[in-house]
Amino acid sequence: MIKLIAVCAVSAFTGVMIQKSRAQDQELKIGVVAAESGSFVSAGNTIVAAARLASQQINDSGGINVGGKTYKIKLYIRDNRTDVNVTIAAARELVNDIGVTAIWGTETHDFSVSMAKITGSAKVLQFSGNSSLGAVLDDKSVAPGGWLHYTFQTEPQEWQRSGSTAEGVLTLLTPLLPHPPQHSVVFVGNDATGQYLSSHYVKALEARGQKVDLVKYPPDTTDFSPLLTRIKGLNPDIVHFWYNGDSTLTAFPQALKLDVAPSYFLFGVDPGIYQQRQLKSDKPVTLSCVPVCWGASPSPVVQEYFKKYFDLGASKGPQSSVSLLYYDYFFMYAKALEKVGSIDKPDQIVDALLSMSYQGVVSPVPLTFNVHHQVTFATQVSLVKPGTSDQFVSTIQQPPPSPPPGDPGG
Amino acid sequence: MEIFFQQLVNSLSVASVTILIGMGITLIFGLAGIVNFAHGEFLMVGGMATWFLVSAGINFFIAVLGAMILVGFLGFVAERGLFRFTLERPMNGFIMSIGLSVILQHVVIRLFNEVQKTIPDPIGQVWVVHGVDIIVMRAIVIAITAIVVAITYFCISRSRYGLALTASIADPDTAALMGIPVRRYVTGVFIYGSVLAGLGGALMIALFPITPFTGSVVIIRGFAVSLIGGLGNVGGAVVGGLLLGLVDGLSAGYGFPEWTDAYSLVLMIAILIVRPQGLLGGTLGPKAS
Amino acid sequence: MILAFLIAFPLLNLGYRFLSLAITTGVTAIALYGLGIQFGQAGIMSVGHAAFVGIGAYTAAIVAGMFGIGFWLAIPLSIVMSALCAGMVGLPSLRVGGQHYIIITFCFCALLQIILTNGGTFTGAATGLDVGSIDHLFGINFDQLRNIYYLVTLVLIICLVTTYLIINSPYGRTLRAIRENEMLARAIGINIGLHKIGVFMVSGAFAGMAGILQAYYLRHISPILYGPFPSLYLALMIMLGGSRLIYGPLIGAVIVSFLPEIMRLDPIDSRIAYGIGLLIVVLLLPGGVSAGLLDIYRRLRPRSLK
Amino acid sequence: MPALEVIGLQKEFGGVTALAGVDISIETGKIAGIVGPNGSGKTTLFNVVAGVYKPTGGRVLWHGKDITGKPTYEINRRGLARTFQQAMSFSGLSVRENVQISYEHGRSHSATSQRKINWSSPDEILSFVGLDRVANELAGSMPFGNLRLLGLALALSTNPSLLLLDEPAAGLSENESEVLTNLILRLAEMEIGVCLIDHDMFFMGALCERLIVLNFGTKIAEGPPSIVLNDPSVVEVYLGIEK
Repeated sequence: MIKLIAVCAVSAFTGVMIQKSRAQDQELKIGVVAAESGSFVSAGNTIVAAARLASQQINDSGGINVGGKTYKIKLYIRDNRTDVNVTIAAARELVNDIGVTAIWGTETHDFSVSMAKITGSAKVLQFSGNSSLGAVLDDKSVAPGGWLHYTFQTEPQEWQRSGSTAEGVLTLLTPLLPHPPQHSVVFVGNDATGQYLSSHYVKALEARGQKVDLVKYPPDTTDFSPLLTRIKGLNPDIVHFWYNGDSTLTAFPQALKLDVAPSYFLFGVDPGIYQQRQLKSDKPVTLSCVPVCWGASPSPVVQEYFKKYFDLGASKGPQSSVSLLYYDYFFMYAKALEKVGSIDKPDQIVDALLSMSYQGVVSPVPLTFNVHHQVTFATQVSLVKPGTSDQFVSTIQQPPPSPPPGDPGG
Repeated sequence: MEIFFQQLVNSLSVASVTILIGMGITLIFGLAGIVNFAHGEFLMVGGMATWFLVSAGINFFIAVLGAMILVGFLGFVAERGLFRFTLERPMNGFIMSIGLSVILQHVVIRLFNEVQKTIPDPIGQVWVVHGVDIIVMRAIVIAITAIVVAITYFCISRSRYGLALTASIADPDTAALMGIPVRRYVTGVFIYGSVLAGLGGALMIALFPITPFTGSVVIIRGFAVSLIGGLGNVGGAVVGGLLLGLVDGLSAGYGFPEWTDAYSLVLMIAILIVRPQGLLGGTLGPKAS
Repeated sequence: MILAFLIAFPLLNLGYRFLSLAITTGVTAIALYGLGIQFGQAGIMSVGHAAFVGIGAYTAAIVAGMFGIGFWLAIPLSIVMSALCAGMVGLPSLRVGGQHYIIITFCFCALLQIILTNGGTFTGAATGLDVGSIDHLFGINFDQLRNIYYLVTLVLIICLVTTYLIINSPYGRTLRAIRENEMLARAIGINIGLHKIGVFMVSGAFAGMAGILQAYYLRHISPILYGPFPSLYLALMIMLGGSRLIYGPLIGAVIVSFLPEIMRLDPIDSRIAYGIGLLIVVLLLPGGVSAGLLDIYRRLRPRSLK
Repeated sequence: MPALEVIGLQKEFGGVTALAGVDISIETGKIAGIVGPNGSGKTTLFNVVAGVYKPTGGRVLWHGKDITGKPTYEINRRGLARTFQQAMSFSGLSVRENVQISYEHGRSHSATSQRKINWSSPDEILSFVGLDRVANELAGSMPFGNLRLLGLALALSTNPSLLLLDEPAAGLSENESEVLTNLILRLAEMEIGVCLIDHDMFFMGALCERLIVLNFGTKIAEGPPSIVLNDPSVVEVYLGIEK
């Protein structure tokens, strides 16, 4: 037995040594933690696809020039199996065994937070697209020494997105309704993201003169009829199906049958999906995407991105556009490395990221991070022409300058 | 008032599916003492089979039959291949059924994927009766369930086989002495219960989408319904299903929506503690004394 | 030998990934030892065990957040809280038994998840709660993963020893008497009710310990970790590993939470494999994998035991 | 004062009367027998006395103290033990472990029980009933006769002053029956009271010092076997059943 242990130990040790010696020059190790299996797989796959596309483009265009050396990105993709324990094990492996300089991921707030506790103490940068991180990104946690000093939120602050979305929805729907909408019902899944997102959206609607009722449904609901009937009894002008997109795609057809409201807003439903599912309503319907739409985007840059993205074999699903929460930041990170001139000065890289701007795909104006490490960009809202499945009118709404009354920001 | 009636109609259609699964559980549990935790997965498989057949262009109502036959066969295989060996030790049967439920769930994920499945509405019409929107498909589901309940009830309380079955449920040993082939009845009832689950799944996917995880949500309601009504008591399962459906529908309509699932859970726990033998009484369940 | 391996494990230097997974496995095994006593000795199955792990974890997180009580002082609180709640959930078992009670445990577990999700800022709602790191003790820095591993291993060994002592004590025999025949147990003077609630509390205490370790290892907890699904898998692990023998829970935890990772099995395939494994265990190895291994061991070395 | 006194005990099950006001008193150190045809209420009487069922009416006194409706384990701890008709055991455990469990509980509650014997170990009990040679076997794998003895051993190891034996000889061979009879006689010598149920009049007549006859939940006769067995009402009941 002891012999066996000794043999194991020696072989494992030499294995690590070999890996270390091989992995020195001109290779920039970047980790990706995403669900390639389990229930978050559709979101997870988009993160991986975005990472592959971005790193391939960077490497094909000659890599990153840092301090006179040319670095090529080597991706270390780890499946978190939609399990927080595996997420942590993967993050530990990437940070401690492989020694990546940055990690992209992951799908949910919980996983990202647990991961940030590891990346933070190891001074590894983390890019996560969870707007609910706003709840923990504050002056203290992002300060040098804080546990989120190396974490960046690649989705806009929720009050910004809520504000621009509410503005877009009301602007598009008002002319189509017999009287200006006054009463909104927000219908949202009662999970972490749903609770966080809806709290901001309700404030944003109220700030625009709406009387708002918030109805939360249990996360795994499939029969929405009782709750929808209840909403119908509230006589709303607009029903806002907020997070998440999959449940919305189930609930919305049921709502149409029950004739719940004179107009609807579907959050996170891409016009491409609306068309794919052949949804159709005589009542006006508005849509928005996270973060921009792959179907019916007015921006040629975005159209070009999704062409490349789908050409790589990624699937056209409700979550496809999530990839844009991850793609641009590879280029932004590369630019920051070039500016610092070293790949292992994480504090300077954080400073560089905070002080720079980058013109990405996701936004028509350059991307910047604010002091709380959060990015800002505009929101696209589309209106479906009543009675059709494939005719959309889109508007791009810039975020409001400040949080509405009653909203603490974050 | 229209809203209230609409809630009643909603509740009834959901209660229908619960009753179908509860009836299967109550018969199987009552007769064979088998707690089949995979019964919910049988329903899910029925729904998935319907989805698969409908997606292949087959008419919905034929697909329903297909699903019933498939799940009935599944029940046959499960009873003959697995539960037959644990009739003496119900706890082992229960443990095995957990294993079976995990297998079925993940085999379905492996075959298709974990994304929820929907079929286009077999009948998309909506009747408006005095301001109440009645989705025709829901009305059909209620009607089919009512017919199935009536047939089951008639067979059990009137026919010769039904009486023999009732005797077997009440006292399997004596029934066996009287020459009733109890073992064959166990198989028969297992298949019938599975067919009901298959029908439940097929009707469910006609109303709303199902996922590979639907089974484990449904099974708890099914158990609760059969325990609330009293094991082995078909009428009890109907009453239990209506009660639970009503609580669900009305709590969604008038309670705090985010607590919707909690009301029925509390009701189940309360009834199980206060009346372990069920509201209408059935064969006594395993008592802790 | 197994203990020696547990201690030597980090020295193999298999990397942080394995060390992390070993910690997860250890924490799971600690919770399983509670269920092992409850099911293996007293014969009461539960498919709601994760709820008590959750109560331990949330107790630790809440006292840390509200009163600034750190890991070490929170340990007794978590254990006591979980034990009390387990005792309370055990009360219906005095009235209803067998499968009825199993359904009740499942309902309780689902209910707890809903309560945690709707608990507002007190439970951090669906987002859950953040947890700090373990305070230094005797100069040991628990930010190092290896030290967390040793801590978990130490607790695991304590649980193993406790379980061993319980199994071989009059108390353990009393529990087995209840498992085998309640009526007879009563007739020879055993207070069944007291011992049933007692064993729920013991089981809950193990779960509570696992909970606080998990909270401080993950450093962020949320309701989905403690719902019916994790509970079902705990039940599956104990049945796979075998609940009556001392190494059963550990083997169950290793099979389910460690093997698929190191073998890089797809989680869906590995779950199908557990299901099939469970059927095989019930039909062919009623004592679980641990009893099967013991059987093989006995056959290979017949002399050593005579 | 009699050890056990049953006064006007009644028990109904959903309208069916199992016991209709039975009065019985039993002393320690004597062998008493309760006889009666099937369904006469014998086992129900035991179950009510031992606390398995709560009586519908009447009282059970133990050394003058009211123990009516107390939990079974509590009654056992006061020194009143019983065996079961079905020869129950902890079937998944070894014979020694069976007795050990019972022994440990008997010891720990010695303060409240009126103990007559002090077993020094489970093995002493096993050799007393003659199961020492099969001590390591699984209880569930033993033949019926041994299970009966194990049932007796389990009851004995709780240090009772009165034993209620529910049909101890049922299903036993003649040989086994004799072993059992000797054991019961030895118990009486050790000042342990024994009260048996059986419907075998001849077995009971030979063993018991006093017989109590039940029919349809009421006591129809009581006294020494020689008198009771010749009582016309008893003869009528028994002839009616046996023939």
